[in-house]
Amino acid sequence: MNSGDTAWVLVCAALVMLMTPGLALFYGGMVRSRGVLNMLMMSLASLGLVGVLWVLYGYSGAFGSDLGGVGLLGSPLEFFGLSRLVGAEDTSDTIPTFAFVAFQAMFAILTVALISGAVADRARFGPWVLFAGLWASLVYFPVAHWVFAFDTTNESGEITAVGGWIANRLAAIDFAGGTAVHINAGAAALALVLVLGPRTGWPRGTGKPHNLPLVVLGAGLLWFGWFGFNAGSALTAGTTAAVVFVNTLVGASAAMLAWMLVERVRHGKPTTLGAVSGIVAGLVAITPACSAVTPLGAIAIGAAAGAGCALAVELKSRLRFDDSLDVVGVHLVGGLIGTLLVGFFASESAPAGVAGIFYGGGADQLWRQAVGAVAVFVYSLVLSWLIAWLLQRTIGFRLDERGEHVGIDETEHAETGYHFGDAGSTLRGSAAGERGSVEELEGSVR
Amino acid sequence: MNSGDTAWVLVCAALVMLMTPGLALFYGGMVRSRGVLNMLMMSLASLGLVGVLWVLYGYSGAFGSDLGGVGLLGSPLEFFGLSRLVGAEDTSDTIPTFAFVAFQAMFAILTVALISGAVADRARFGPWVLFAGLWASLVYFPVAHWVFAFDTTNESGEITAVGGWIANRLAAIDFAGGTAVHINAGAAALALVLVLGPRTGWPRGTGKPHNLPLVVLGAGLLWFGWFGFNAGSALTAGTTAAVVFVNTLVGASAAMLAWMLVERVRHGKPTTLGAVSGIVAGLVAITPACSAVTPLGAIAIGAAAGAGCALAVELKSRLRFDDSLDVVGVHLVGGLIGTLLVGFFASESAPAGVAGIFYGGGADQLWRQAVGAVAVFVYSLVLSWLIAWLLQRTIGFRLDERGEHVGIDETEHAETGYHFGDAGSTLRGSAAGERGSVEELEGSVR
Amino acid sequence: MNSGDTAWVLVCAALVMLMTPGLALFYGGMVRSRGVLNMLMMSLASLGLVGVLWVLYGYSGAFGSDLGGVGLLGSPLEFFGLSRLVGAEDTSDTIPTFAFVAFQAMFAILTVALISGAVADRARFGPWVLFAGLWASLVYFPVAHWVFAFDTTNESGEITAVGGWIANRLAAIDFAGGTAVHINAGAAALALVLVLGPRTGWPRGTGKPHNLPLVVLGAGLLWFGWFGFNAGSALTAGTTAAVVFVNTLVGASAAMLAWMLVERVRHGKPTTLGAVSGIVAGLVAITPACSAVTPLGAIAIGAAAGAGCALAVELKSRLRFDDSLDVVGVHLVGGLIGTLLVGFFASESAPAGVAGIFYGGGADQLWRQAVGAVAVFVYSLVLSWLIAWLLQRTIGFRLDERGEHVGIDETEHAETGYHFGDAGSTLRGSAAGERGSVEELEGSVR
Amino acid sequence: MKLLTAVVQQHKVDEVRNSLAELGVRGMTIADVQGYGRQRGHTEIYRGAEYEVDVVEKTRIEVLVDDTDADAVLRAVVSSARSGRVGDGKVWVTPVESVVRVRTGETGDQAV
Amino acid sequence: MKLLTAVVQQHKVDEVRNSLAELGVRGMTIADVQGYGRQRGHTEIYRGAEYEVDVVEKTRIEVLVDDTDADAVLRAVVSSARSGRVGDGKVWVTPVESVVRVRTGETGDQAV
Amino acid sequence: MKLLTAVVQQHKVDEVRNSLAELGVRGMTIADVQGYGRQRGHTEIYRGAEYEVDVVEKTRIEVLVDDTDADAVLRAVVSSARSGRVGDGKVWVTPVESVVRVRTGETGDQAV
Ligand SMILES: Nc1ncnc2c1ncn2[C@@H]1O[C@H](COP(=O)(O)OP(=O)(O)O)[C@@H](O)[C@H]1O
Ligand SMILES: Nc1ncnc2c1ncn2[C@@H]1O[C@H](COP(=O)(O)OP(=O)(O)O)[C@@H](O)[C@H]1O
Ligand SMILES: Nc1ncnc2c1ncn2[C@@H]1O[C@H](COP(=O)(O)OP(=O)(O)O)[C@@H](O)[C@H]1O
Repeated sequence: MNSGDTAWVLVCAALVMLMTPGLALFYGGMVRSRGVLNMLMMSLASLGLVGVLWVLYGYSGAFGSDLGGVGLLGSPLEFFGLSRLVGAEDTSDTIPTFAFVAFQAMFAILTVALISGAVADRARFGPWVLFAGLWASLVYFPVAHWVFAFDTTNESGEITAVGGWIANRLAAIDFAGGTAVHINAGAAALALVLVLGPRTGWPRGTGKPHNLPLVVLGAGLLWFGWFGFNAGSALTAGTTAAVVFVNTLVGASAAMLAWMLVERVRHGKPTTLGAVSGIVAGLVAITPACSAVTPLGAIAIGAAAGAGCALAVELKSRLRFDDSLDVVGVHLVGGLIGTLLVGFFASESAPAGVAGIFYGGGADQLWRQAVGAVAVFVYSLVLSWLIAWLLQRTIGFRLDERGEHVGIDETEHAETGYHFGDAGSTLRGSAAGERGSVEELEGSVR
Repeated sequence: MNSGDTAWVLVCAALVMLMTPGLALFYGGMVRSRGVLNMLMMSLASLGLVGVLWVLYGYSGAFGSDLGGVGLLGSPLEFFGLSRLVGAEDTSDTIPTFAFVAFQAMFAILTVALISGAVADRARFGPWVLFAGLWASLVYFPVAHWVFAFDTTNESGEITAVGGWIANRLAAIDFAGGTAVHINAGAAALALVLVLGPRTGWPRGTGKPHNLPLVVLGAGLLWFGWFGFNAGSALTAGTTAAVVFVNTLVGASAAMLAWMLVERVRHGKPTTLGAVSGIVAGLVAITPACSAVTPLGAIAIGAAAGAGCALAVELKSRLRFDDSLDVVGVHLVGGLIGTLLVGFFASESAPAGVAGIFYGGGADQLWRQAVGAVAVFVYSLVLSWLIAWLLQRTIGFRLDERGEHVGIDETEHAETGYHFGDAGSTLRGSAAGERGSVEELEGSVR
Repeated sequence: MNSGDTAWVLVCAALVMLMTPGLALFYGGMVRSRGVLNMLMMSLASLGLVGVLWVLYGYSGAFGSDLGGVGLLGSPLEFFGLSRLVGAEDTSDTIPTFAFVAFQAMFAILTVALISGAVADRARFGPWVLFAGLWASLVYFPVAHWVFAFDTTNESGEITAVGGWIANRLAAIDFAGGTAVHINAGAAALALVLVLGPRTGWPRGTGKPHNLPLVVLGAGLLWFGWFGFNAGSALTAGTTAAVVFVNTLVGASAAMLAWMLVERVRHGKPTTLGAVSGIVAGLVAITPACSAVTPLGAIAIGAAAGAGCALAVELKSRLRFDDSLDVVGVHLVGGLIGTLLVGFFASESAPAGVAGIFYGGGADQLWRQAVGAVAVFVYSLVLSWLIAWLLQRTIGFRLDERGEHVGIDETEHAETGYHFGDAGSTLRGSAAGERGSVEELEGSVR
Repeated sequence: MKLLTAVVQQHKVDEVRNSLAELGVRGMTIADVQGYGRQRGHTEIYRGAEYEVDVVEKTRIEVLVDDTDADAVLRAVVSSARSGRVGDGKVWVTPVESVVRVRTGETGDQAV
Repeated sequence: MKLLTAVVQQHKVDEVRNSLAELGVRGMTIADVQGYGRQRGHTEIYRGAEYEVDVVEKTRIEVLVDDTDADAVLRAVVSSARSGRVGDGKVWVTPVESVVRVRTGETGDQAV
Repeated sequence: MKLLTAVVQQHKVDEVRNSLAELGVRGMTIADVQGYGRQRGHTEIYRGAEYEVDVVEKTRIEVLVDDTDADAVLRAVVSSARSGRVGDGKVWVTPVESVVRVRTGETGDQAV
């Protein structure tokens, strides 16, 4: 056991965990004030439900022994409840299995939460929770197996345990989840928008972000946590992690500048929401690429993602789909940009050691990247659409118009985000007790 | 010295430090808007005062040589100001003493801050600061000695330095502070409520949470920091820390789901405040148990705490005590649930290696847990009540009714939390300078 | 390569990164509500621009081979784009070069952001971005070389590569950047205030902090990150880091108490803004001193800084300069206090191993500290003034009066921080599409 | 001169504004208010404590109109603010003795 | 028809509401306002700068009442809003020429 | 008794207040409102979607004045609130039938 590596991976797991509350605030600040709580709740629900499912059978489905050796799914009940792992002799000379379990748990949780931004203000909460559970089980756990489960080999290089097909057979480079996390979530977001339709009144009158400082805070926490997400994916604390760390910094920095520039040119002024959107776009794009490029390559990919997503998010009103907080425009588009640009900017001197088109490699890596991206996109889109459609047909996924009109926080959660004044509401009888005894109580103040 | 372990414990110390601002925001968002600052200030005061006291004599009282070898208190002046430790040869092959000092400092600070939630909107600030100092000195430092100071033994297993009675003689399992932190703070909260009485007008008209996104943010930071709190308590970065980490995740996840379920059944809708309260309840309950149970056990304990606390917080209006932000209902009840359930769910395959009732052990561990919990509860309740009562009798602890009416922020801190508009207040003469010269100044703008 | 040290430094880099969003919120909450976004944007811009510049030539200018061996500047193009470092054999037995690159990047970003607090509500955004880039290049990178670039020596103690003059020739103690970061930024802030002049209407009517909970959150994140800033500067996870960590805690704690005490005495009530200002003042002052003093020394320095800065910030209205958020009063004054008090409180038993006046050393260290402080102050003041003056003369740095009146968020970023109600704004044609098709869309909701 | 005050559902403001614009009335002053009336509020739940919110968020619109237009404006407001459900609100007219446009000092009909 | 406007202490709103309910008046419209008057504000301190806040938060209540009820309502508001301390506020009555209930188009006494 | 209502630019409130203080009027009630009028609003941009904000933040001031003072107060408000630019706002005067000071029950001129 290496205590330095273990410390590193555990800290990174905590950092990635923080991304989900960060994302909740990032999204929450962007909706109108009477929908902020539902937006927060969709992410929180993922922390609750996917956290438990991961322990029950998610880890096993993603990293259990490959079923049939075809690289499509791990055996979901092998490590049910992680019971077989507790107390098992762990002779790894790097990190304990449980550290890896924890780290990967946070990825599953975050990916589900990412989707929620597409359906602001109109998804009933119960069906959302069901969707989250089904989607994690049927889409995320398998795809994580494809992308993150590496073959195990013995000293002589023979494969002793088969991993996922994208990671091993295809050998696409996706260091920290450009396909498994961002393209995956982006495709699911698109499916949800197609099934649920736009908010009533959209695009007029669905409101502006109600709390931009909250959005900035969320973005700050996301960036902070993303260092764990990317550099933690090295699973050891060494040069690879350090290079990835620097790339994660400059990728986001460059994307922020690029997005602000696009705004400056097209609309005259760089905005706060633009700047933080640029940060996220850059982080998304550098995620698959961070181990494969030099810092200059990271700047290029970041800038491409910042500019590309800034243009992409303006398309939704033209294409007429209400991807409310731009999950498609930022995560799907950004994920594609990053995944594909690996084929161009990969440098042999970077930790991954693969050369892309601009660094003297051929188009070989590019098509691997493209195949991986398309496979995840199609799988996720189809499955997500089916799950959402089924829920809509059976129990009804979409909030009714009255609920939307009144506000989803009140309808689904019986709460209001903010009460800056204090007039106008009184506690109901039952909880208040009879009046007399209250006054009795007040008398007891010494 | 092991750099991996050192890195781990120092990072965990920082994580636990962040819990106090996190708690401040968690509590602050839950009060009405004109009391938010005082709520923040009660936690900040703990960071200031207990931070200093810890260095002066707190560490020494908790971890200095046992006075009389009975396991009740460390020698408070032995390491006064930590002076003897600075520059002393530190030959530990795990972590430097100062890392342990830092880590444990954060526990003391947080525990004091936890109490403040019980007395929202009505405790004068000066007396609160005094209370914090006295309580830390007379209650926390000794109890930390009981629970966290382990005997030192030499190779042949002889005790070379005696530690606290709960940790060693009783051998209750409290990995990260279910008794020392949560039952302790919960009992103190109860005592304060008894002495100070309810808010004027309670339970009618004392207001709803004024800023739920702030509450969610606080809960997110708490959960994030809690990984350091629990997994850091392993004091090394290895398998124990990793298992604890996973348990801390799923304990909270399961509790969140359980609380939401209770709300769904009893009130028709799962709420945001319920979800985050569930998180905290789960974290509290898993704290003592996290090293002793399997992930499935953690799910069970979390679910029990989530459901149990959801029911417990509804009792206060029936029992007629204004535990404003449910410190008793969440920390005392959750701490008891976690501490006692160790006796049932402890599994020999978990790092602590003890079997509870459900895993083939007898009731042996259960009564140890119960004795530890009761001892801390009683000690804390009595001492806290005495300190608070004394303060109320002498200098007056409770804010007068006028102050409560106007709002404690204005009365105690001469500030207002939010100014979203800008009308209606002018800088007073002295600070503003004479008018003439101000206009002069304005002229100097280039 | 030491994985524990590497994990430590990478985590600390992430912690220091978080300080910039933390600072943004800390500053953002302190301005009036219609300027909050611009305040956030000034910090974000530093994350974007300085992040990229650091990779391009900043690291090289600060830590490249000394030009001429005089200790004034590193060779800025030596590591252009860090290209030479990627893939280079890294045989260090502590941490990878890239970890150091990342850690130091965050210092550069934060230092630039610190300056922005002085010019709330009146600096045009474009010129600010230019200023940030020029200032980083002409002031920060060289000064970082002076203070942070240590000579490299071989086994026999001969210097193989020359570092900065303050660190080596002068041998002033500045463990984590009291001069390079705080005095440097404070002097630049002063220069900006002199060039830009006060806000229109200042000091009357420029508003009170609009969101104090946001300020407290920012301070919490700053303190949390500051553990990385100071203890990470040890660059290894061992005793030095641990001692520094404890000093960082109690320095801030003592300063908070001191500031509150000053307020209590002078104004009757301890305030929230005072408490968090005290925290920051203490952290600033302990930054240069944290490796050189005992915990008792840290308490003394913290208390001096808390009280000193509390008095200093009241001077600005007398001295008639609108240092809006007290960058001079807190960072310059606090940085000076900490840097100079090293000369008094340094203790041989602390990791730096130097004795100050109160610990039996002579005045030797004091004058070294003073020379370092004055040199950085003068250099930064002059250069910053020149850059700002040039920008004001050429493209105009200061916002026009109409812009100030309307609010800088609207003028510079076309946004408003908060929208708690939802009446009164409709999406403009282009983005909304023709009305007809919108209704069509609404019909498609299943 | 008359002052017409309307307390209406928040989401009707745009429609009211449009209908007034058709009559040539462009100026008005609006504010967020809370109304009590026949319309029931809703229930909020915090940790099991149920709060009855008996106010409903409304928007208050004030329009100064010429005596001769008052009736037409009143009618326009009423018809555009109507949804037919409880809580649609009230409109009332009060006499105004004089009006001044601050910028120019114009009074009476010129001022609005 | 009369319009009764009251500017009262925020915490008196519930009492006013109850006293009106006893008179059978259930509808009213309220808003947050800030008042200047005899009542002194308070001082706030930010980093040593003292701000004199000379406004006091108040609540403004508007009630439309029948001519015949006006007096009783006025009296009820005054007595329920009174604490006897400076800052209790003002109540005033203005004439209303017409009132319409938006939902039904009813006018006059029917409308309130 | 008259009620003078003024809708003015937010930053003019202090000046209006001072000018009224010179006339001996110290009491008033103010509120945040939003105005539509000749003055154009502004544009906000969020991820490329442009929003036209056609309301402008204003402050609404209400002052109860004695009949004889009404004219002087009106004039003082108008001149102190004027900047000469579009958007300066409106002031209007309505008749008040009775005023009561809640604290004392005083009515009429005594009440303000
Ligand atoms: N007597 C009244 N005086 C002032 N405002 C009133 C009065 N009655 C009702 N309102 C306002 O009108 C709104 C709608 O009234 P309500 O009785 O709920 O519906 P409706 O007018 O459709 O019968 C209320 O929310 C309140 O703001
Ligand atoms: N002349 C006035 N016109 C309008 N509102 C007034 C006037 N005078 C006072 N008010 C309102 O009445 C409130 C209470 O008035 P104040 O003079 O403080 O106390 P009191 O009415 O008890 O003498 C003020 O805060 C203000 O909102
Ligand atoms: N007919 C009206 N009724 C009520 N308020 C009005 C009316 N017209 C304008 N206002 C108010 O007066 C403010 C200023 O009016 P505007 O037409 O913009 O400028 P000006 O009065 O200088 O011509 C508006 O923002 C609105 O609040």
